[in-house]
Parts: sequence; structure tokens; C-alpha cells
Amino acid sequence: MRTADVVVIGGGIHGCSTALHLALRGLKPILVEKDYAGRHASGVNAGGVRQLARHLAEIPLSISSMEIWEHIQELVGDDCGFTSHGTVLVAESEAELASFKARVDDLRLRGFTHEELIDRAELKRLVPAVSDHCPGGVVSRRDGAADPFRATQAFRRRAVEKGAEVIEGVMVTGLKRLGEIWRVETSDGPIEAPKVVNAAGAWADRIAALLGEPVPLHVIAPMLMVTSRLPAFIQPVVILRGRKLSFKQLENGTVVIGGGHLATPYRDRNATVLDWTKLAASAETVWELFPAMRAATIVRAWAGIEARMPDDIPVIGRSGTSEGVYHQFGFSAHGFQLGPGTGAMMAELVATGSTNVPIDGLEIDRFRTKI
Amino acid sequence: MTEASELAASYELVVIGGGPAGLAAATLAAQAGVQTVLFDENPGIGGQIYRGITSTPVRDRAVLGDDYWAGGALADEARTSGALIVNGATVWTLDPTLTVGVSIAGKARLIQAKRVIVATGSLERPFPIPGWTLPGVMTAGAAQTALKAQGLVPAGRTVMAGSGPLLWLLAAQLIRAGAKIEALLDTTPRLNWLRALPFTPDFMISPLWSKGLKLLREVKAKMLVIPVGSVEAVGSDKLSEVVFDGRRVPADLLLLHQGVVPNVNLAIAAGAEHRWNSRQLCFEPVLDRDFNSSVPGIAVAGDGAGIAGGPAAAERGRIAAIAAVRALKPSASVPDPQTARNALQREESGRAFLDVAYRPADAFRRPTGETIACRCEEVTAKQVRDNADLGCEGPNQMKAFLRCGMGPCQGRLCGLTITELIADQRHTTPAEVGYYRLRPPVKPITLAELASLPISEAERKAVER
Amino acid sequence: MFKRLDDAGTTMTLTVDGTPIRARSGDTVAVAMLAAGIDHCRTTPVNDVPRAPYCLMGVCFDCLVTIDGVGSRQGCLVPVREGMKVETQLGKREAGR
Amino acid sequence: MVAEAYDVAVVGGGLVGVATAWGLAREGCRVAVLDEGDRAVRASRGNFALVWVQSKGLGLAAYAGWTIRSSNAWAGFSDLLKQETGLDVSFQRPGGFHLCLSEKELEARANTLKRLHNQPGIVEYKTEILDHSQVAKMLPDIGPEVVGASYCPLDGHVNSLRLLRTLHTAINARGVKYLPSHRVDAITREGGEFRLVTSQGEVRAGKVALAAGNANMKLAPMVGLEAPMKPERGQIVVTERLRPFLPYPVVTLRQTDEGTVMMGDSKEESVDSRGLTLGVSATEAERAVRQFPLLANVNVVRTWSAIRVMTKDGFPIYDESETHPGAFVLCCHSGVTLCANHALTVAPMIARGALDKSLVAPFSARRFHVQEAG
Repeated sequence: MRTADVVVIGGGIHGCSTALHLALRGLKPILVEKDYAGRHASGVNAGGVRQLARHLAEIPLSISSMEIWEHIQELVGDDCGFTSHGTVLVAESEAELASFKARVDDLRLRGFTHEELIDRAELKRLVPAVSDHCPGGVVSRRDGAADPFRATQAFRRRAVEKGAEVIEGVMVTGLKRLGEIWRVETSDGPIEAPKVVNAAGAWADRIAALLGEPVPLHVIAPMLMVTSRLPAFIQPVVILRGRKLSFKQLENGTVVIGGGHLATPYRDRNATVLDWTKLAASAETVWELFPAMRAATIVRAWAGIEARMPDDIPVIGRSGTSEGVYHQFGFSAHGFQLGPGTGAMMAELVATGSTNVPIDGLEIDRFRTKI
Repeated sequence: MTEASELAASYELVVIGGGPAGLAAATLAAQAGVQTVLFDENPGIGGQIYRGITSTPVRDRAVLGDDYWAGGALADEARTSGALIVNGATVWTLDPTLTVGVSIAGKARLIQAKRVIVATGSLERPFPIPGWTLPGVMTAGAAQTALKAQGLVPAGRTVMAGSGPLLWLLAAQLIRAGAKIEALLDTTPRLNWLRALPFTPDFMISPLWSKGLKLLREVKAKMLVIPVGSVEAVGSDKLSEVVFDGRRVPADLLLLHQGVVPNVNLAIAAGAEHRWNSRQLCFEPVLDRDFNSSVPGIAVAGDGAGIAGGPAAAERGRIAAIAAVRALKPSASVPDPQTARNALQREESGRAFLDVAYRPADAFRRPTGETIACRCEEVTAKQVRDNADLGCEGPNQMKAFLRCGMGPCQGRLCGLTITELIADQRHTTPAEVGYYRLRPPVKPITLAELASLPISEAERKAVER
Repeated sequence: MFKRLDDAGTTMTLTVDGTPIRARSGDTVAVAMLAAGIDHCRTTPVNDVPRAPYCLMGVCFDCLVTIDGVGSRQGCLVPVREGMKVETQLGKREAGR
Repeated sequence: MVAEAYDVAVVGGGLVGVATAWGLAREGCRVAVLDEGDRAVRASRGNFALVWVQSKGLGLAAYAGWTIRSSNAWAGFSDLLKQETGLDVSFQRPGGFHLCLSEKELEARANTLKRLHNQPGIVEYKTEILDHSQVAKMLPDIGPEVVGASYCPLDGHVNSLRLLRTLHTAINARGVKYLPSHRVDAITREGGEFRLVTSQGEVRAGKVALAAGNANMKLAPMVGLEAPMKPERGQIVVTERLRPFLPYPVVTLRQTDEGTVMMGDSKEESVDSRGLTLGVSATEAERAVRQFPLLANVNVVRTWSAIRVMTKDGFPIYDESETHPGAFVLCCHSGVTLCANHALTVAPMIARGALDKSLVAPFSARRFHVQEAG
């Protein structure tokens, strides 16, 4: 019978980061992953490391994550391909720009200064290729991008070096409370531990269900496509509010285009079916905004399976029904950047029972039907 | 046994402390027809010097000596004087409006006084040496209390260490009681005797002279007396040996003493002005010749007014009481205070010599390194010195930084040490550094007791919103 | 550490952490514990080290014990009573006792 | 003594002054802190150590945002201090309660919060009204008289005495000159520098930051500023050390990391910090026992009263002098809550030589004239 201090369910960047930070606190975590680390959303997302345009409830986690990203080599012994050229949110109209300004001012009053309003000139300077009808935007200059699969693997590797055990290809089938202990039934036999972290991504609702804690989790598969190599013409990651687009040129010249258009997921088969009409819509947006792109050809498209909550913000914190269980899922297509900081916070919460990183508003209880 | 509920709402005179000063004062005032109550927190009257005078199980009068038994008369007079004597009564606040907060068996009362005589006496000077917090290390006064009140004598390997008349008196009493003392480690600096020479004439005419010599002879004849420059208590969970000048003796009990100092907490909390006494190395209240403090209506008598010993304390009590009676009942007949003043002068005449001759060495007042300065909060001398270097000028800022003096003893066992350490580190004088600012309760009371006190509408409004 | 001069006087029994000890009327709790050879009465709330009565005159607060369920009583000021239940106080006091 | 020259002279060695001095030193300024002596009247020694958000800002919406800004910055601020000094000020933000002992109190509480959050321009934040059973889930030891509470997840507390010591340690390490017993009697500006006249000689500096609490009232006019204050007395009761029993701070009662329990938050007009009103302590004790009956037998080891630094309208004052460029004034009641702002936001502004209007304009003392005019 295996025993541990904490069982972490799910080998995405969140599970791996939490396992690493638990190990760094001297605890013994066992991480259980049904496929292999980084197989799904964590491995195949667009790799944006973005503080820009986040929901208020996520900002403290995003900021603490950024601190870690900027020294990622020291933590995991691999730079994870992290580069920092900022993220730019492009306004497509004066009205949109005005709404961006209100947002930036509000953040500033709260002490969050990472978002900065920029005018047409600065937008042009940062993104020369952007089309002239855009009056300005918002930049988060410390933002950047990293290689998602490499990053997830780096966290996994360092977690193991620090004493975590990672079991892959093993499915969690049950959760039983035995006094102070949780017995985690898996396809490879039971594991016992006083604490459990549910970081099972698109499958997390099933873990929650085992605890009698239903959550409205929707399985989604955001689509990405990559173009042929182009001469370097853009450095920052570019995103839009009005239309679904995120956009980034890699070192090798290829351009990764994403932004939330969805494929159809089949999570029991780990499969997705792409929707080419929506991919075409992304392509069209790019066409309008970046004349320079019109020559490019789409060489590949893919999608990763992940979880989305109705309010588009993750579920983080104590279980509402089960002592000793903690949730960390539902990142709704923007969880990659949050991985490092959320893992550190979760490890603190599990180890000490409290954390000063505010996570209120993210608890699972928000989905409890109020009586 | 008087209960809190049985006390009147006000008394003409409230005497705080049942030692010689308090007993003498209460007796004189009550006999003069003043409505008097005496509060003492101990189970019986007598204070420390006459501890257990009405109940001691020690039969052989020679053991404690005539000076002790002299206290019997004081006690008898007091009990028949008509003053209400309440034991087990802890006074936890006294303020300039002469409101006295007293707690008896877990019940608190506020009593209004017309005059107050604070007779809270003295306590032993802190003796901060390495290991002084170990079980098995006690004050000499503690051993004397156990002897007087309960007839306990040290058993096992016992070492005494320190300086001052009381140490020698206790040594003699313990010998007479049949205790075996391994050694008396005399920490008195040799040079003191030279410094004291100028005061010898006064001393030789004082009653202390002959008594003193007799004691020294008696003790030195029966006990190994070793002059030492350092003393350390060593042990893991309790005392196992005493180390002095590099030598070690196994020991079960170490009795420490280096003189007594006024117990100033109540008087300071009441707002009475205090000053540094550079000869006695302690703070004492500023008083007039009738022992009135700077707070109208509050007098401080006995050793609390400055160390002078038991008989002197009684005379001071009488002088303060006469002044109180004259203020309260001008018509009442009181003895001529001059008699008491003369007696007091006789008693005080030899003091200067003793103060200088037994002035404790700096090394035993101003510890260094990991030696604990504040027993309650376990603050070390090094921490205090380091924070003094940081710019911490006085005990109140030090308290805020290190919590020294914030424990239940409320600075009684660290106050002088902290003041002297700051003075030492900042190259200034204790007078400059000053003492803790003290607040009620000067003795802990429970929240329930505090909550039970009368509350005015305005006071409630100040909190409830 | 201490012995009694003689065994005269009426005796009574109290318990310290459940163990009965003999005391004499006129004893305080602290002195009764010393006479019974109990070498410490509490551990400190700061560093959890053992302490025993130090001054026996109510000023040092090192003789704090729990008496009949009430914590932080000064053992040197409380006279013994027949059947009294004394507990050594370990570290910080527990609210409610 | 020979007059020394500094970039900035901070007047006041309390939390506001020392936090500002630390922030200035981080910006590379040569700083002197002029303080009073050991027996000075000190709000920083008598405060209640809350890092508190709920109900801040009624009457001045901008104050809510300013408070939340500091509350958000606090965790990082305490980490910085720990890195520099090795001392942990034990900042905790578990959320905090305001307990109510009658339906009337609870209703009043709810109304206050409604009025607060309905203000135009308020920065939105969560405060809930909870009933007895909801409170009991989080605070199991509350008494039956507690009918309910307001709860805000942004509330927290800190060990404020250790904070003061930690900041003093930190400024010392950063080479800030701490000058105790340097009461400032006069400030003049000559040849582009300020001269501060103290009992122990003159101190010269390019800029001056007044952080002397209620004494700012007297000092501000010397440099063309104003600080209308209305000092208030607050009394606090402290118990012996107890084992942890209170997982969340309550606005009137908290357990420190050392185990002692503080109760307080009284407000009196009297400004004599020496006198104590027993009845006020008694009320605080009585309410504490009703809120947490298990405290009844606990020993009170200290009570004290401190003078609260309070501006005329209770909101902070941050201003820079027009007649004396380089002179700044900082006054606030919440020296603990706003500590992170003073160190990380205001100090850099002073170092740059100009306040950032977009952040602190609402806290200019000019507002008092507006009120008096209207």
C-alpha cells in the first residue's frame, strides 16, 4: 500500500507545480496522472504567459506567478523557453479604448500597475504591423510566452528530483475517507494520504463528484493553428477583446494563432474534432489586422482538452464537503501562466492551512445553490 | 474571612500592605478613630519580615531571632486596633482620584478612599546570572518565607550566593534551624569596604553595628564563606551544579540575594513621581517628611519609600498615619510625630554604610550575552543591548520592541535590569533612562472581574457603536 | 529540596496532576509542592522550559499553576484546602480553563 | 553638534515615519528620522495592529481603493521586510469579522455597509453579513449573544510592535540615521534646503516629510502646509498568553501570534494618554466575554490608552507644499493598514519630489476648505 502526505490528481502544469512546491516544503506528494504529464491543455496551449486582461480574482495569483516565471530557471533548472516581450491588447475602436482606460484606472487604485494604457503611436511602436484603424490599447510589458510542454515537463522533472513520486498512466477510480486519512483508489491500487489536491483539469468534475460536490464544468478544446515561417515582424503577444484572437510569432518565425475558438472534445477518448469554419474565422481576423500575414499558410492546427467554468474563472481552495481535499482546476483556457504561483499558493495552503494570496471568489462553494 | 461584597463603598483610610509600616499605620489611625481598612494579598499579616508572625510553626524562638518576634506586638496591636484587616486581598489599581481596585477570591471591587497609605514594602533586587531561571534556583527571601510561614528548611546540597545583611541573617537562621549549607558565595566587591569607611562612625552608633558583627561571626564559624567574582547556575531541566570563578560544586538548591529594593509598581501606576537613588541603585518615590507622595492623598511608607528595614518601616508608618489622621480628623488626638522621627533617625543612621558596603557588583546587575534579563518573556541581555544600539533609548520603547516587562510580573523582576542595561549600552545614567511606564492592573485580574466593574453611560458609548 | 522542621500540625491531602500529596494547614500550594519534592510547577508559554517557585512572595509569577480547573493561579498566594486539585501548567494557558 | 545634510528628513519615528524612511532609502535617498524620546506619546505603541479593509471609505470613496491597494501590497511588503531583517511580522490575511451583539447593532452594521458600497466611484469589494450559525462555522467559540457579523475576506492583522521594531532594524541596515530625542521645534527653508531646529542642534535636508502624527498640526504650517487634526483616545486591554483559539481577527478583539488577546477600539475625546477610564476597559472586557465566553477566567495583564492620530474628518492627509517645494505631510489613523502604501507608493513619490495626483489628490488637505466653504 502506497502512502504519502498529499495525493495530487492530475499531471498538468498545475498538478506538477503543486507537487514540486509541496516537495520543496518537505512533504511527500504522490502525483497521479491518467495519461502523461502535459498530455492535454498544459502541453498544447498557446504558451502565453499573460497578466494582461485577467479577472480581478485571478490577479494576485497571476502576479505571484509572474515573479516565478521571471526566475523560472532557478526553480526548475530549465528556462522553459520563456521570453518576455509583453502582451498587447489591441483596441479596435475609440469606445473599446475608453472601456480599457476605465479598467486600467480601477486596477491602479487597487495597486495593480501591470496594465498600462497606450495610444496609437505606442501601439504602432510595439506592433508595427498592426492595422491603422486601431486607436491604441493596453500593454503588460513583463508578459511573455513559454514552451508549454517543455515547461510542464520541467516542473514534473524537478518535482521528482525534490522527492515527489509521479505515477503516470494511472486513473483515479475512487476516494474514501478513513478517519483522518483519504484512501485514493486507482487503477494501480490504493494510495493513502491525509490530503488530496484535485488538479484533474477537464476531468476534475468527476473527482469532485466522488466527493458529492457537483460542479458545472464544461469540457472545451480551444483550437490553435501555426503558420509557415515568416520574417520576424512582431514581438509581443497580441490579443483582442472584441473578437476571439491571440497571436504570437515564435523565434523560428512561425506564428501561433489562437484565441478561444473551440473544437469538439471527446474527453473519454482523449480526442478532439477541429472546426475548420471557426479556424477560418481566426484566419480572417488575422488577415484584417495584419496585412503582413496574408502570405502565410496554415501548416498545422490542433486542440487541447480542458475545463471551463461558467464564470470563466478557476476553482481554487478547500473542498466544500470534504476535509483535507483541495481543488485547483477549471482554468477556462488561461491557466498556463497561473501554474507556478498557484502551485506555490496551494502548497502553502495545504501545508500551513492558510495563505496570504487572496483566493476569495474562487472557492467551489460559489456553485452551491444557496438555500 | 472578609469577602469583596462585605466591604464598604468607601473608607477614610485605605492602607495597602500588612508589613510593619502598614500594621503600624493602620493601628495608629484606627486608634485615633479613623475608619481604616488594611488590604494584604498574603494569607496572613506580617509582610515579608514578619511573615507568618501569627501562625508560624517554628517553635524554637532562637531560630528566627528576637527581631522577628518583635513583630508579634505590632500584629496584636493591629488586630485589636479596630482597623478592618483583609488578607488575600490583591490591590490591582490605585489612581489619583484615590479609587482603589481590590480583588478578593476572584471578586473585584472599587473602593473610594479619602487617604491612602501605600505600604507595599520591598522585593529582592533582580539577580540576573546565567541559569537563574532554573528550578532549584530561588531567592534567599523565598527560603526565609518558607521557613517562617511553613517551617521548611533546605534539604540536600544547598549553596547561598550574593551579598547584603539579609543574606547573612538567613544563613544564621538556616544554621540554627539545622540546615546544612555547602557554601556561601560572597559576591560583595572587596573595594566596597574602603568606599564605606567614611560612613563607619554613623554605623557604629547604630543598632545594626553589633547585630551585624554577631551575625558575621556566627555564620563564618559554621559555614564555608568564599569571596567570588562570578556565579552561574548550571543544569538542564533543573539545577545540577553551581559554577563560580571557574570552580564547580554540585547543588540541588541555590539561594540568591543581593539586597532589596522598593516595590514601586503600585505607586508608579498611581502616578506618584519617582527618582533614581544612586546610592541604593533603585527608583524610589519623591516624598515629603510625612511621606506624602506627589499625588495628593497618597503617602508611601515603609521600605517602599526607600530601604531602611523593619523597625524603620513601622516608624514611617506611624508618621504617615499621624499626617493622615490630622488631615482627616483635625480634632483627633495623635501622638507627637517627633518621637517617631527620632526613633526613625536612629534606625536610619547606619543605612548609608550598609548601602555602600553591600552595593552589588556591576557584573551581577548588568548581565551580558544569553543571560535572561526578563524572566516572563525570556528576553536575553544581548537582545536588550542590541536594541539599545538600534536607537532604543528607554525601557518603554524596549518593551514595545522585545516585550520585556510585558509578562505577568509586569516588570518587577526585570525593570531595574532593563534600565541599567540601556544606561550601560548607551553610556548614560539610569536616572536619564528612566523606568517602565506602568498601567493598571498592577496585578492580573480576570476579564470577568474587570467586566463586573461599574460602567457609566459615557464609558459604554465610548466602546459601543 | 526542602524538608519540614517537624511534622506537627493538621495535615490534609491534595492532588498534583492526579497524584496525592500531603500538605499542612498553613501551607500555600507552592510551598506544599516544594515540600513534596515536586521540582517544577509549570513550563513557560514562550520557550516551554520548566520553572519552579522563585520568590514565594507573589511577585515573580513563576509558581503559576492550574487550581481546581482555573489556570494561572499564583501558587504562593493560595492556601491549601483538603481535596484541592492542582495541575502543573504547560506552556500557554488554554482559554476556558 | 555640526549640522548634517540629508536628502530627506522624516519627522516622526512611528510607523508612518519609519515606513516612509525605509521606502525612501530603497529609492537611494540619504534619510534622517527625527524622533521624540522614550516617554513620547506614541500611537504606534498603542495601535490595534489590524490590516483592515471592511467599512473603510464611507464618506470618501477613494479611501476604500487606497486601503485595498495597501492590503493587496501587504503580503509582498512583509516578505521584503523578512528578506532584509530576518524578522517575521507575521502578517496574516484570513479575513476578518465585525461581531454584533444585538439585532440593532447588526442592522446598523448592514446599513453602514450598504451606504458605503452605494457610493459613486467606490472600488468594489466583498463584505458579507452573516447570521449566528454562519459565524459559528468559522468562529466556533462565539457566545449565544452574538447575533451576527459582517465579514470581509480582505481583512487581516500583523504583529505591530514587531513591525515597528522590524522597520527600525531595516532602516538601520539601510543606513538611515535615526535620531531619538530630536523633537523638532522649528523648520525653515533657506537656499533650497530645509533646516530643522531640534533640542539637539540643527538638521539640514533637501526635502522634509512630516510624519509626526498629531504633532503635524503644529509642524505643517512651518512649511506652508496644514494638518487639521482631532486626536482621539483609545484604550486597549491585553491578556496573558493563551493557546491559539481565534483563527480570525475581530475588529475589536484579536489574538496575537504570541498568544495574548487584545481587545479595544474605544473612542474618547479626552487626549490625556496617561489617565485610564476603568469603565471603558470594563466595557471592553464585558463585550469580549459576551462575544467569547471562554475568556471569562483569563487574566488581564495590561491595559493602556493611546492617543489615536486622527484628522478632522478621519481620512488620511497627503500633501505637498506649494510655498516650500520639497515639503510633504503624511497623516493617517491607519498607520498599520496603510504601511505598505507609505513604504512602496508614497515614499517613491517623495523621492521623485512630487505626489502622484491620480492616486492621492483626494487626500489633499484642501478638501477641508471645500467643506467649510460649502
